[in-house]
Amino acid sequence: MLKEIRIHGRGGQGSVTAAEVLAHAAFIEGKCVQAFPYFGAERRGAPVKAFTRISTEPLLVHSQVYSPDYVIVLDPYIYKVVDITEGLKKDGIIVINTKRKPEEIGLKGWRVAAVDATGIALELNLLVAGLPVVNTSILGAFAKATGEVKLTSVLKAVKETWSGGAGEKNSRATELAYERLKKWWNGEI
Amino acid sequence: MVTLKELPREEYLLKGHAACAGCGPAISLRLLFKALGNKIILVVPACCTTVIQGPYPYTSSAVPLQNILFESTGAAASGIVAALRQRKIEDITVVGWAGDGGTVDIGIQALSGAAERGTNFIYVCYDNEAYGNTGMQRSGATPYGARTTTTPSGKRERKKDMPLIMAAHRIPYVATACTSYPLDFVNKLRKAKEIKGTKYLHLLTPCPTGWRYDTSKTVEMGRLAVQSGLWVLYEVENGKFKLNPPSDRLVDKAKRKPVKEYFVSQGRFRNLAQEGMERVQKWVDEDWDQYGKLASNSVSDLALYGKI
Amino acid sequence: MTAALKRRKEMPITPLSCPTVGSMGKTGFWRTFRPEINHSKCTRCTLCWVYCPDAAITRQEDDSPKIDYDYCKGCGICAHECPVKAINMQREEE
Amino acid sequence: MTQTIIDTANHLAGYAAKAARVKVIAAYPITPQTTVVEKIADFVESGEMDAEYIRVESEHSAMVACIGAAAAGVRTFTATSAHGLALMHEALHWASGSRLPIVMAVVNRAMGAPWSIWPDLSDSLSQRDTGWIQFYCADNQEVFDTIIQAYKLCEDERVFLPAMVCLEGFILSHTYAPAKIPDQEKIDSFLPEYKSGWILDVNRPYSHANLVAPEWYMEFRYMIQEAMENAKRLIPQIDREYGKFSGLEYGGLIEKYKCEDADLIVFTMGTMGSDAKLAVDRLRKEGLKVGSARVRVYRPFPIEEVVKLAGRAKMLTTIDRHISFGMEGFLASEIKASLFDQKDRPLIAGFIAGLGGRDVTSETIERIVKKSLKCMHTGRVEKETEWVDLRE
Repeated sequence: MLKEIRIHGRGGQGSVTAAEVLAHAAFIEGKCVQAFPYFGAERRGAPVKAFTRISTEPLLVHSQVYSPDYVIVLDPYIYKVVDITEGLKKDGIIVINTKRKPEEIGLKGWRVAAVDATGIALELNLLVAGLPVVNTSILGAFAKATGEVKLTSVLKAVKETWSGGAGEKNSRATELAYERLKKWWNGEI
Repeated sequence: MVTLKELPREEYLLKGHAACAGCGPAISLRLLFKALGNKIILVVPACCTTVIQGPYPYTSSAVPLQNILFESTGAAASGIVAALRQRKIEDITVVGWAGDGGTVDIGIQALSGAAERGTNFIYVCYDNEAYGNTGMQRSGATPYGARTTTTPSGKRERKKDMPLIMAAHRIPYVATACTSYPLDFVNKLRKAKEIKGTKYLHLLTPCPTGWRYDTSKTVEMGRLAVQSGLWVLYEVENGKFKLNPPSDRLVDKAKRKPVKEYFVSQGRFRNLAQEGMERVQKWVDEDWDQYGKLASNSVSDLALYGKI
Repeated sequence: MTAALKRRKEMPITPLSCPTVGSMGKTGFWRTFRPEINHSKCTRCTLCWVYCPDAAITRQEDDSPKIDYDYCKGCGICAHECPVKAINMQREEE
Repeated sequence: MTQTIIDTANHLAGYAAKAARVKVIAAYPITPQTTVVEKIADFVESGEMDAEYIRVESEHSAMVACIGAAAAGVRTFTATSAHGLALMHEALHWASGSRLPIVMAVVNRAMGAPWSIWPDLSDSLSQRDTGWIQFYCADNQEVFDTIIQAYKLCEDERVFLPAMVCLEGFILSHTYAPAKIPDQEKIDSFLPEYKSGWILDVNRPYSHANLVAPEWYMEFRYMIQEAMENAKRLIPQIDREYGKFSGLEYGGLIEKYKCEDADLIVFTMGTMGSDAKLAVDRLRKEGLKVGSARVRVYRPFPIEEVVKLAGRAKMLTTIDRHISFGMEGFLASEIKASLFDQKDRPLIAGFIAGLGGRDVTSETIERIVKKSLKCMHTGRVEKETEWVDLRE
């Protein structure tokens, strides 16, 4: 079993860290993992991509991810500039940080799981250099939307990445996102 | 002295470039083009501007720009200047635009060679006090106590005094400048353009990403550096030292803001202890005794530097 | 925004890049906060125009500033430096 | 009218830069290249050359100053040796990547440590992957002629690449010998005004060589390979065209000597190719059918010509004045690679000789050939690579 995840974000939102923490969580569950950024001219605010691979067999592949099983979108506007569904498998799931409905952001017909991660970050005053931290909360949403990793593994990975207060706050954000996630397919809403 | 309204409206650094939000060097590059116009050839080594101009097939520079190797700004400029002279072209100004690492560290040899040969060009070092393009590693121009990714607990050495090193080359014009004093920078560039030989400008360009302050405060940081006396605006013209406003009013210690005010406003100095700040304050005060003497003509020229 | 995939024959022999507005695309999308100018307070001193790192503020005929939101990165320098506080920053809503 | 002078190969390189109407020279002194730049300094100061000589502070800056000058629209020249060339390595890549037709004389000298000022080819051959065309000369005349030919080649729009003209230190650089300097008018008609593929121009303000993403980069590299293939086709034509008025030709890519019916061909580069002719003549007198093939152009490597030559021979011998540590001489490697697809390949015996200026006489070459002939008869080469006259 191989699952490939592409993460979209903007420089400074922690897309690469999200990929790493997600890999860490899957590793805790005994999976073979890989996480890597797509290197370009990263600038705070500019669109960036990062990838995670989770597999039951050792990972020998080193190329880019072209047909992801899941897409994680940290930024509510990035759909305006980047095709976040590029290559996504038919039944793939998009886990997106937004307050809007899928059809309002051009995602009609896709299996979309949404949560207002930015809102959670502001609620918890979880900011870094003025930017709301959304990468850990979105992983909680991912756990619930896809079931690829358990919430407990994500929380453990978060705690092992950030100690003390930061660890607490980020874990709280992960839990809130897990609870507030809305699945917009098979008529759940 | 040029006024704000006299600055031309043309923009030769085109919007939509890749600088971080609040980028000091981007402000100053815009002003360089306003000062010198577009009859220039810009020579750019590896530095933030390498990326700021954007990737092929586009560039946000509307003047011809020669990207070149990290240590070679001075050498490339020498070649271009020689070629233009051989082609009898006199109305093009060759300008080196390099970061602090590319100037005080890896590029110092080529710059020193070009200066010693009297190459007729303007060299501007835009100094954000670390290797910004690779994510803020320490350079020779990083100030004492500043955190970078290669000096996590703060740099232990003082900032290399590049302008004085260049003045020791007896080149006709050396000046310091700062993003926060745009008209001073424009005037110095226009003065430099009229002088034959090597002209060196060392320009302090605050950098929110590297210095860790809010992007809106770039101009404020530059002002604070000057008002605290940490950064001194001056010119050395044919060996003659002269302080520029507002630095000319800061010889009196009482007029200078305490350096602490500068340090506490930037994340990169977060772990600079009180004792470290006091040490820097002492250095600044000692330096200013020298500047005071130089400015008051009691030492008419830089001690090491006879009249050309 | 990448150019249509050119054939090799149409490429220069060595990378020669053409001056272009938006070499990094519409960078206005990078911002989280957006500057709004209150023209009644603005004294047309052009400081915001001088200090904009992105040349996203145009100095119009009458010297009044106009922000191009396609490219403004929302750094906030204009708002911070405006002597009469005629520019304030608002969070970009969805 | 043609003028004959007697001078060192280094000075002839200076004469060639003058004849080519070079406009900017940037160079730094290094034994044994120094007298090239001294000669040019005389020409410039005396006004014989209407040019500018930038006395740079290092070889790295020498190459970058040439890049700047070529990018700003003039013909440039430089010269260096050994560690000077090694210091230029980064800039060599930048020059070829910029497709600038810079011509450089490389006065071959051994690499350190330890210091050695004497000739071998390890300095220039270490730069074979930098996208520079590489000529190797066997005598003073060829140094002059090849520099002029190199400008014609490099400024051809099908090429637009820089070129090294290599001459062995002391054996050529400091050796006086007569050489003909063709008519300046003839050289001027052979070599028109400087032309390059692009130029820094305020009226067409391009940025040159900014960041190129993976989606474009390979195409630019392929164009350099295409240019090398074009150069391989053009070099023999240019050699013939130059020969029409100079009266001398060098065989284009490989100078063949008595190879038509040779059972064994000895491959060399540089001055060894000249002494090999003496060895071949003596061996022919003993009734041994041997020939000499001097590889004049190492990049682009003349694969097709090697295949043609080897088609008739039973045995090839290569003498490398160079060693790629952990493998063999570069000439041997390239020849073996060229012949790999040939069905009945000749045997190949590789020899390393003359490193660090050790003399390689025609007698030495004779011994090498005789040893190879034994292998030809037994049909087996015991040692792939043999170091000649090595202390036990």
